[in-house]
Amino acid sequence: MQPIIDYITSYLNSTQTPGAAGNFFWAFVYILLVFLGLSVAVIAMNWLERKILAHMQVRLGPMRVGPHGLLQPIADAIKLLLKEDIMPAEADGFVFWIAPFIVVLAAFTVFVVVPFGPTHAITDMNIGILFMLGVSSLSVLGIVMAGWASNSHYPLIGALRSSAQMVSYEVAMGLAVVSAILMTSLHGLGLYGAGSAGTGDTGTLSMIGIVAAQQEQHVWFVFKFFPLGLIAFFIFAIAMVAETNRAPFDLPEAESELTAGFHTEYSGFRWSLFFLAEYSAMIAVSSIAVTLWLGGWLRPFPNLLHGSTWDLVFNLFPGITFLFLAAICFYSTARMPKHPYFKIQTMGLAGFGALLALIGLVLFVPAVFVRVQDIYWFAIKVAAFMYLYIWYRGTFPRYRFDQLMKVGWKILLPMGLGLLILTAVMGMRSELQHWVASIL
Amino acid sequence: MTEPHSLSPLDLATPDKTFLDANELVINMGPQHPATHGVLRVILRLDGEKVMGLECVIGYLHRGVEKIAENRTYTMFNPYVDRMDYVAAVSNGLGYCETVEKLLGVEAPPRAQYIRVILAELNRMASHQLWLGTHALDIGAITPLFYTFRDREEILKIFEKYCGARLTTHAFRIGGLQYEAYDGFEKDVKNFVAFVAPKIDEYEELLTTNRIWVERTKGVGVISAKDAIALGVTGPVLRASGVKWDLRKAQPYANYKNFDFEIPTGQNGDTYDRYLVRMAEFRQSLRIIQQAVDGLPEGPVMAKVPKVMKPPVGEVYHSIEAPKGELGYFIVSDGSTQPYRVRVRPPSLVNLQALDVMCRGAMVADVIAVIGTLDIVLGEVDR
Amino acid sequence: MNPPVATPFFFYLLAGTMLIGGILVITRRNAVHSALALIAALLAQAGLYLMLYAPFVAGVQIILYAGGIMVLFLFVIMLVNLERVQKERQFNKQWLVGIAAAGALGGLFITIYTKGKGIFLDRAMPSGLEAENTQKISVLLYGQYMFAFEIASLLLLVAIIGAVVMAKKRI
Amino acid sequence: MPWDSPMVAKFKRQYGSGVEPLTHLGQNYVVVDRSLIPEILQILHNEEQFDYCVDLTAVHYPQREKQFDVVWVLYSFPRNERIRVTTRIADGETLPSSVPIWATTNWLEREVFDMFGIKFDGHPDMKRILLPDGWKGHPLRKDYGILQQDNEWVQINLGIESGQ
Repeated sequence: MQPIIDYITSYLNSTQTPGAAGNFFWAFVYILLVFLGLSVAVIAMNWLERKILAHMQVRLGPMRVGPHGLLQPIADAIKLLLKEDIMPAEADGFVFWIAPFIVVLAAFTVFVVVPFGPTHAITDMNIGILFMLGVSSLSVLGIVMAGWASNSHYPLIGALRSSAQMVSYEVAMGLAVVSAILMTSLHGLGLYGAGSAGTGDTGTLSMIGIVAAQQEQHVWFVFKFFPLGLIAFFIFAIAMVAETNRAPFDLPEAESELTAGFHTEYSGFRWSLFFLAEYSAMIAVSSIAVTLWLGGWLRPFPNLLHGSTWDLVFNLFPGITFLFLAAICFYSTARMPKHPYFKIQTMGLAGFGALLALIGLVLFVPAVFVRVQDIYWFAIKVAAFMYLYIWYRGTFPRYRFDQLMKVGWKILLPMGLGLLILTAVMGMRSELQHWVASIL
Repeated sequence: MTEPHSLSPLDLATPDKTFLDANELVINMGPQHPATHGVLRVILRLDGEKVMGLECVIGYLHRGVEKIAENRTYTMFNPYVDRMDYVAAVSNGLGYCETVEKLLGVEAPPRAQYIRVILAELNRMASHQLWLGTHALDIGAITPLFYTFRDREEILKIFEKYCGARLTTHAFRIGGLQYEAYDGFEKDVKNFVAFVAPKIDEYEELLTTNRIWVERTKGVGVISAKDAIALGVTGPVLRASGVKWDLRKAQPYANYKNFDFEIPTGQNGDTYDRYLVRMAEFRQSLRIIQQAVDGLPEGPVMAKVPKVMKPPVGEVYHSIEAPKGELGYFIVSDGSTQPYRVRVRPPSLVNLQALDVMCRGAMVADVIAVIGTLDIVLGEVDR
Repeated sequence: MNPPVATPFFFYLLAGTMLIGGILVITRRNAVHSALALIAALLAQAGLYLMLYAPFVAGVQIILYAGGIMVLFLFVIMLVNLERVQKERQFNKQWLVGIAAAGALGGLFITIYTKGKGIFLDRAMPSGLEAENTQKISVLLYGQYMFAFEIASLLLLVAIIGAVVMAKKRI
Repeated sequence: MPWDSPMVAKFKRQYGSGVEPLTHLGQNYVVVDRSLIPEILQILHNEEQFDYCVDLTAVHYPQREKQFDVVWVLYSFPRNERIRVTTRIADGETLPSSVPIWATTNWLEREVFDMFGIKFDGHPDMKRILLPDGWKGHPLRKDYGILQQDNEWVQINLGIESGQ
């Protein structure tokens, strides 16, 4: 028994991720946590999207299941699980069956390397960002398979559109990512992330290494080589919306043209897998954007506003956020109609508020807030992207397919290429100056 | 913008049968499709995403309105016309009542005329609002739909207060109106005008300068003025092609000649111009409503009409500018209490004919945009 | 660096997946199924690269082959009329030649393996190489072999232009 | 009531008794002999600027020898004038298609065929438009029994006599 406990406790003081440290117990725990957190995030996102979109569109959104529709996603999930699972008679059985799993697998696997904090990741891979791009590019396979296996026109066109779209935008996305990776390589700075000691010349692909580089260089890459970092960030921000098939690039599932695109023939549980995959892919690409350009887990202004006072102030943020949410809950509870019919709902809302307040209070415990600090900032940044996704959906009409391709190939790709060259030139400018001086 | 090419009438009428290779995909869109605005079925022949030709299959909502008319008295048939273009029921009723009045030789009293104009223009706005919401939804912008429905609700409330019905209003009677306007009608209409004017700016804010909206609609579904006339297209679709023609001005009916308003036109005949024309029509309708409600005269609302209507033998064609275009009624009377023949000239049917020409060489997504911009109501197409 | 776990098990798992995938590629009548089997084989191969401490190669394998090229393959296959293809005879008359060639190649491998086993030393992977592998590749590619790398990219550019010219009738 | 205008006078001179211009309730229409229809429509479009065919329809008079009135409603944008052209034809007689003159008559002619059974020669696609292709009869004829289709359907599909 003792060796097992030792094995478990031995990791606690480690400065590495469980994967890199080779601690399988903690790696397993992290996987579970990430999976659970992701599921909760998708459920919350579902509710938030409907509510925020509804309020943008002068309506209320879900109001019936639970107070302010808080239980709606759960009701939906139960409905989807209980629904009949229909497979078209002419469908290719095996491919039809496996396609949603591939999409979900690809969408979830990328979270293996997402760094929620310096040690809060399942593992730190030396090719982290490459791994993320590679695995997320596999999800297009699932979509193509789903569209083809349905043996129906609309899904087929949806699949063709989405594969063309995702392959095209991966190029622009990749170029933007490369320019961020170039920024990690700066002369005279060693130690970029775990295991990359002494390789400062070559930069790093490791997700943790990239954030560490931003910390070392005292700048988020979005502001580095201004405005180059900003442009790269914008290219990525556009490409990632296209990559996840969301409005205004939601052509593969443009309901006015192709009913539901590649998943037209899917229903029930299998459809919910596509839904799950879509939202976790959104979170995944947002995580990449946050890691590469917005400093990952770093809190705002760590260099400007440092010292113990500021540290304490920023450390209190997570607790304050939860208390604020709890306050909203209590305010809504007070505003609930005073009618016996709403008694349970009012109690439920109050209970939910109390739960949030409790979490908030727990977050004021120093031992806790030091540990969740990184995760909090990371989550807040990702949440901002999630809000943007909803906002886009409420505002923009849909692009036409040729226009979408035009944006991808004729605007984003040349911009990305030029940006890459400029970033390289900026990174090498002292060498170039020497070189020019030696010639003159 | 180059001048769109014009085809000969026969070319316009026959589908383009030329296509690149045998790898074309035939897609059946509808009759149950979210973007065909009802039960329109379109058979698309695609080369990739490009439309090589299309054929409309209609008639799924055919109820034989014209046959029903032959078995009803003039008064009994009046509510049926509401069911044709059910989003502009008031306009349908206006056209029918005026045609029968012409046949009978009676004229509605001035107050009735004014109230008719107010209601018809309100209905035009309601119809355009429905069009805008669904059109934007087809192109992928979901938010305008809710904005327009919020404001359309105010119009429907006025209808409901006036005659008890919201959609199929049966607001007019042959010879005038059955009811005097309710107390506070004028105030409601005035409030509505003040309420909705800034809302129209709100719609425009969301769409008019939205890059994606402009890209999706500019140069899409172009129809030249010449083709539009050859195809008999009317209403905003014709005006967007640059033909300044509106029956309210060209052959004024009701008392439109008393009102000061303009006919908005476009130049390019594309989807964007049609959008702009209809947005401008919102404002013109508001102008008319404002003038009508300000100058609303007192007096009776019903002319002297015989209890049993037996119009003298003869035939008459009368048309009005419905929200969708020229809505005409051709009624033949044989001197009995029932019309011998009622023919409805539905603007939606004739406008829909232009779909093929407007979509040739376009993308699938453009077909959706063009169906939306034609603003068809299948109840009227099929009757 | 942590020691690898259950190396033989994963090796045989991945190698088996590759073999089965390879066989399925040539025996499936449905071209889409073949392509999917090929993807499985390619992914297993990426796994093998990982086991060889070559994460960069593995990542590139996934992005380029499984995520890029195979998607284009599928893209083309889906547009082809599968029913007609399925009716055609799958094996042509040259299967004897094929088996002979495959047998000869296999024999060659076995011979070299048995004869040459002594030539190559069993080398343990130096620790820390996994973490530096990617950086090492980049230093080599952009340092020592810069010229060859640029030549290769030029070649690809020519290929792209050629493909565009051939595909497009009128530029 | 007769209708006078320079255009009508020209027609009268040219065709004599084949055209009969009339006015009813202030609306002008001209009754044209079947044989003159192609020529008159062509002239109206080409020379008299009636560039917009508003509507095409028919009326059935079963007692008459020439059972059908076919009516073109025409409008001229330059002249802002609306006229109707009427002709009388017997059952089974065909009319020349006016699609080469006004493209809009394509569907209108199909509808007239669908509802009255009047065929138009030279129409690019003469088939039913509103009713299904297998429909029997032409419903807007006065002698069309509105229950006939229903009875038949009930008999075939339900195997009973219709209760209507």
